[in-house]
Amino acid sequence: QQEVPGVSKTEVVIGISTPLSGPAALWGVTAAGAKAWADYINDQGGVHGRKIKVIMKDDGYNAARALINLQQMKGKVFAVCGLLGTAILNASRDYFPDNKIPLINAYGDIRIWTKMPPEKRKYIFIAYPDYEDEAAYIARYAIQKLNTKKIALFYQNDDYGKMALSGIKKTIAALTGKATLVGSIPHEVTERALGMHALKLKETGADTLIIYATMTHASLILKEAAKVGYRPKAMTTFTLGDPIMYKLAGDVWEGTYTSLPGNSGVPGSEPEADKVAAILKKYDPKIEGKEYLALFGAMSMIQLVEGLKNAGPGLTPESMIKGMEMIKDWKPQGIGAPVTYGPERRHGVNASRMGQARDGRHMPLEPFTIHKSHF
Amino acid sequence: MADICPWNHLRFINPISKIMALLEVSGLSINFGGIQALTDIAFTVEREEILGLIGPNGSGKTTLFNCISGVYTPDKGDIMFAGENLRRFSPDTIACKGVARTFQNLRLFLNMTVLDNLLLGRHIKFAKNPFHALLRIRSEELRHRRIVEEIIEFLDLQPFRQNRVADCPYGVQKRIEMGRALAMEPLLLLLDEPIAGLTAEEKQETAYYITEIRGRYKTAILLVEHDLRIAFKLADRMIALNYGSEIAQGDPKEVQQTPAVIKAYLGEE
Amino acid sequence: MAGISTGSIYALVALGLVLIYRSTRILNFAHGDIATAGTFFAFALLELGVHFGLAMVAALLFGALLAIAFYVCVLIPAQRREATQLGQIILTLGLGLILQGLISYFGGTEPQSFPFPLSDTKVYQFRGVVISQLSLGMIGVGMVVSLLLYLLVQKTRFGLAMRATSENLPAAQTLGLPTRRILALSWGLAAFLGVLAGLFLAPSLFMDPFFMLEPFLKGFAAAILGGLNSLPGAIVGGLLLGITESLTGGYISLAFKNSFAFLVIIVVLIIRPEGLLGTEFKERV
Amino acid sequence: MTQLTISSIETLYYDRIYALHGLSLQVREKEIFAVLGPNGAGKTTLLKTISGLLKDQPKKGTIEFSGKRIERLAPERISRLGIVFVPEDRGLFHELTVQENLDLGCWGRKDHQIQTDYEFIYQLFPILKERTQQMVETLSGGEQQMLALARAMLRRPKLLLLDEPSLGLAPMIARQVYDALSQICRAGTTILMVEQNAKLALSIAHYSYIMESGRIVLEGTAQKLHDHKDVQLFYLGMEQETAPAKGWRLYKKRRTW
Amino acid sequence: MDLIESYKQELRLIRKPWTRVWIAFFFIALILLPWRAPEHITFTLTIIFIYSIGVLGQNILIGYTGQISFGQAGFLAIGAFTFGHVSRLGLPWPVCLVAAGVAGGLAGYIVGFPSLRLKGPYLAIATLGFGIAVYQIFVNSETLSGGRMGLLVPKLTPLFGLSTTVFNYYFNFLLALFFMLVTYNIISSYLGRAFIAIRDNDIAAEVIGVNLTRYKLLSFAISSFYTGVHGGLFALLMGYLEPNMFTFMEAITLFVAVIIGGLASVEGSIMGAAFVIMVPQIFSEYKELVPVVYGTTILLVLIFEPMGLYGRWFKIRLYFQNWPFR
Ligand SMILES: Nc1ncnc2c1ncn2[C@@H]1O[C@H](COP(=O)(O)OP(=O)(O)OP(=O)(O)O)[C@@H](O)[C@H]1O
Ligand SMILES: Nc1ncnc2c1ncn2[C@@H]1O[C@H](COP(=O)(O)OP(=O)(O)OP(=O)(O)O)[C@@H](O)[C@H]1O
Ligand SMILES: [Mg+2]
Ligand SMILES: [Mg+2]
Repeated sequence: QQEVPGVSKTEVVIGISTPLSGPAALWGVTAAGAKAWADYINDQGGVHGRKIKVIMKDDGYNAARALINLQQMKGKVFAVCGLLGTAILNASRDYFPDNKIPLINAYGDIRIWTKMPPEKRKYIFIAYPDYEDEAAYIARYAIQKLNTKKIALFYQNDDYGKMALSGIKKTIAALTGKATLVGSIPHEVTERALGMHALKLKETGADTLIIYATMTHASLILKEAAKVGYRPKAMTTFTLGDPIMYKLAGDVWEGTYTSLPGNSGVPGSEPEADKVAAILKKYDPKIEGKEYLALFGAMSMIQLVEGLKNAGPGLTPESMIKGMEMIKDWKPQGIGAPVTYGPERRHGVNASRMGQARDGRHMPLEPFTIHKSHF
Repeated sequence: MADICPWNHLRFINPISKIMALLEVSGLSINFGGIQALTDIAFTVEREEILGLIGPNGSGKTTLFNCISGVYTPDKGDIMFAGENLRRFSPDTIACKGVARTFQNLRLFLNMTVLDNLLLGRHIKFAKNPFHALLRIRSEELRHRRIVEEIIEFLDLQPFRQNRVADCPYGVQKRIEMGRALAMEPLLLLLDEPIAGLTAEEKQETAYYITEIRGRYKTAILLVEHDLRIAFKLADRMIALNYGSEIAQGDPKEVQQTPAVIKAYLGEE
Repeated sequence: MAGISTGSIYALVALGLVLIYRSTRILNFAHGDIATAGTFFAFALLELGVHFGLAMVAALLFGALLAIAFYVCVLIPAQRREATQLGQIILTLGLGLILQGLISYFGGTEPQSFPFPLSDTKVYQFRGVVISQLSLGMIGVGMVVSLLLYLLVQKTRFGLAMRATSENLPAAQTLGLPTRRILALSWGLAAFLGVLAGLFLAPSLFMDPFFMLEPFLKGFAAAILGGLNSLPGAIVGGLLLGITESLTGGYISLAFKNSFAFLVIIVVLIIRPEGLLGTEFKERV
Repeated sequence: MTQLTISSIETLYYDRIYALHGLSLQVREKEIFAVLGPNGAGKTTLLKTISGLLKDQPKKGTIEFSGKRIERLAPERISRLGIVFVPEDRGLFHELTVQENLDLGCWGRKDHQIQTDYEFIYQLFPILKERTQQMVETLSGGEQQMLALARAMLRRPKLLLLDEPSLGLAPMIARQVYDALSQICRAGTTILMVEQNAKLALSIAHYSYIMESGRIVLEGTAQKLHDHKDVQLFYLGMEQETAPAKGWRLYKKRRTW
Repeated sequence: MDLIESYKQELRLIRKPWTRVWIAFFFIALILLPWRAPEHITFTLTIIFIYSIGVLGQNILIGYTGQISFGQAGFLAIGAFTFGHVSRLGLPWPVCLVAAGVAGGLAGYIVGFPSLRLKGPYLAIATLGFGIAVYQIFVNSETLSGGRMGLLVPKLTPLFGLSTTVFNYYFNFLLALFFMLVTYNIISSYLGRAFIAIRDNDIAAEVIGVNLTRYKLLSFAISSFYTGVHGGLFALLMGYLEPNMFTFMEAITLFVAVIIGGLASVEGSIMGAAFVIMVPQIFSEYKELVPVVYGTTILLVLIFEPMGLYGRWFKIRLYFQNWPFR
């Protein structure tokens, strides 16, 4: 039998490259979640007698370093899990098909894969919402359910924010005449003095403010807006579904509508999510307080484990792909929208649901809305 | 040391300037926020002449040098050099016209070797072809190298050739600076206290160099010096300043005896 | 008005930078990180239930000690081996990295809100101008501190010795100035100012390991704008930068706010290369 | 009484280049000592070594000041013992004003004679008084030299180390400076100076050393050196007076030492 | 000691026969490396080669001419995006690379103007402003930055049947070598001497006839040409560009590399580039402590070797020169 990199009788090695240091280090918690779940599985006896060994490397959110990390993992890992950052995903596009290493879930702009020829996508399995679809969904919810007439957007000045802008524009164009986009105010990731931005937003007179920004910036803008006496309905992207927001923004957060991700759950509001979060915390105490992100990361590992199980004892990249493709309408640990992979379908789940901040928790308001899967 | 000066034939001699003085300064004044450093200075320097410049401390000698070499722009007055007014030129253009100088508080490139310092003196004479730089074509370099080696020989700098300038003793640094100025093949050389800080023996050596420079390289020299014994010997003519204005000019002997000079500068012996 | 309160923060950061530059000619790249470390220290103490005032004082001291320790343990040995000025700047950068890592490790990378007795959301209105309690406090503290510092540095011989030490260390040593003590004190004072800025910024900007990055860069720019060797310049520069930013943000373009601010700085510098209030040093020969 | 005793010190640059080879000398209290020597003899190195500016030097040998070993001490410590060094480049603070430089010269002094000292130096160098608010960088070379000397005098040192004090001074001022030096020496300051203007130096020095390539080659009272033939030739330039007028001779006569 | 017989001999790049042998060995090792070493090392070295070009450029500016620039990220971005856009027009890579360099160089020439009046930290801030402006322009202009998806750049197709990684390795190796030789040539020519003169003493430089305006601008232009090429090569290797890749941190990285490697030294630049790429990489499994380890190595290197890594190398060489007779 041919030797498969990263696989032995007793072990299967999974690589994770993620920002553990630098300004994006917060997102590195996703990797901690994934690792904790792997440890939990190992304590359960592993998968087909194999323990999951995780190699975790820091890339500081830098594409070149991430590429080197991946190169270094080549020959040592069986699969890569939870890569983070659009630039990194883009730079490593060819790595996975070229080296026959499956990539199980990545966080970034998923549309970079839509342009790839399908045979090159063979090794890629993504369960991450599309920003544009989500923004379109938020705007639609605002117009249809909250009777919004004037929308303003506060967004991070990069691809992430810009996708939101185009999503909102799409909805407004689709629902002609129902509402208008009265302003869109970008901000730099580094700047935190947002007083000016708040004033500008107030000037637009929008009744609904959609926010595509980091937790810090979202809280800051809401606070600043409150200071100048501007209290629109706030609606935010799923990255802000974290209960930490209450700690940061305080009272102004109450009542904010926040979209929740289709591929993960909300610890604190859903028992299934709480169950997994408790396991994660047990295996990595540092997750305490960051359950939302950790769970988000762990979901990738749960899928990966499912793939390994399905692949059977004779583990090869091919069998892993088969195993992943066997996932159909499956809710990992009962969390999130159902995931489906297939030979023609690599974007396993693309769903959102609206939630609202109430009494220190983010409560889902409606069932998942499933968007079209992109590839 | 080769007997003929290697670069004499290169010299461009302007027929008009032959009758004119090499340097003709007139009405030169400069003021620094209330301090009148120079007032209405006028003098000429002929070709191959050594003009001594004396005066008590702070009388404006260095300032005069700075005006001529373009480091300061004078408030008033003209500096005619070989038929051109240097007043508004930048220091590097003035250097290209043929004025070289040394500094009272040495201004050498301390982290370079002696050789490189002298080669930098040749900078204005380089045919500056960037492709030579990029492709390492070194014919030009070698040509100048030869001239520089001659200067090194002339000034007895061989033992320090490849030393970092900062590591050379003060007296040697003075000589290096003179060599660097000499490498520019100047028509006019401004020397600011070239023999300060040397022993008597070395002073005489330097004095010898100075006369030799004039003799061999046909350079006119403007010389600032506080050691009067040497200065009076070297200079053909002399000019004395006090508080930025001229107090005497003419034959060294006469200047030495002018009461104003004795009062302001020499003191009663 | 928003401009003045951010400006006063920039000024506070700039003061620290100017203080170090004046006494050592080092641009302290760790300034922001020292401030962050101090703020996190205060936060940790508060979590332990320490009284706020006490925690604040402890944090200020902590920052100062950190900087002094850096000076004694890193800069002095490096100087003994004839480190260049640029090398020392990189040393501060190294310290910054280390602090950054340690803060992320011990303090966590997620943003946190910093409890502060002055409220950021409670606002006062003066003729249509809105200012929060916190900003008001910030402006007040900023002014008092800058005044004290100004008196200390400009009106005592300490300031003179500081400038002398920075300009010509061997000469200062041969004159018998206590150079080590002067430098250590300047590092301590500068860190003190930095932490103070951090403590006031944390409640309004949230606290994470990088929250001082932007104020640091802007403070740096403000210090240059005002003239690196002038304390009043730092204050003027800071306020001016804050106001410029809020004006360009308000009337020209939010997206190019930073670019415009820097454009203003460059134009000012081209007209006055030594900064607004800096003294020019022109070498003569 | 000897104040400074240097015994066989060796100073090296870059751990390889010897600048001082086992040099020894003594300086007696309240006297003026002159060190003469050609370029590169190591005179500057000697003074720097004493004042502690050369790190980890001297490599060998001892320096004793008033019975206390001071070799390899930090320059601040040495300075606080009362040794003041005026270096070749004058060691001024170029970005400060004349007044500020002088004030720094009084660092650590609290006695009431500061005022009289100021008067003394202003009388010696009247031009400094005119220039109190001027930035040092813009002073002329000679004025800077005066300032350096003035600042050193303000410190009221026990031992004054001067590197070429007459460098760049006009003859009249140089003589005045030397008179002032004798004066402060009588008032209780020991002076060790390196000087090229041998005639002036020997005129006020009590004792003097001649140094070449890192060693003392000749020593004696000022009078003795003054009468020495080689000293006359190489340092006092006596022969030059009688040299033939037609030109300069580049001579390299062998020294007898 | 070997005798030098003519000036020509003295001007040679490598004078001592033994040095030649060493260097030959070193190069042979580098050439053979991809066949022996694991692929990630080859890849890391490729990135180091690319960075060494930028660091060399930065060193010409900081180390040789003494002008500080914090705007290097701006030149990088300009180079990279020029490369990207030109290569999307379908032009071959040499043209694109030259375009990237020239665009960077032009920008450098313009940015050089403030340097005629500003010094030290003042210049640093002015150039920092340039870097930030370039970033904001790219972020806010979709035509320049290639839209919100970023700019996809066609990658190199490997020739001679080599694998992509190995081909990239040789490709960038040759380019880095080329730039290294060019740098040697520049700094040992009248140009380099003029740069050093400006750094050491600008007044004296002017008085001996060095035109400050011309040479400062030239130095900026040359340095940013290098940086532009660095950007272009980076684009070619990554195959993807977005403005976020060229932030202030990138400028700082180059700056650190110059100083850790050794100011004003070509070998030092290469070592510096290797340092900033390799150190965080080697410690990448230390997770959130990576900056701590990285910072500590920086401190250690600079405390014990203030002249940079090259200083250490220099000393080792001096040591072996008269080894074993010490
Ligand atoms: N840039 C300047 N700003 C202000 N004052 C200046 C400046 N340059 C020169 N001065 C003043 O002008 C006067 C003349 O200075 P200068 O250097 O020409 O004197 P000098 O004759 O060379 O004296 P020395 O013999 O001491 O070198 C001095 O009093 C000096 O203080
Ligand atoms: N920084 C240095 N590095 C290396 N060598 C040096 C250094 N300074 C001086 N030297 C060497 O040490 C020797 C003594 O130099 P020093 O400066 O003490 O001479 P000096 O007697 O003061 O000469 P001068 O009369 O010219 O001032 C010289 O040979 C010189 O080359
Ligand atoms: Mg002068
Ligand atoms: Mg000397």
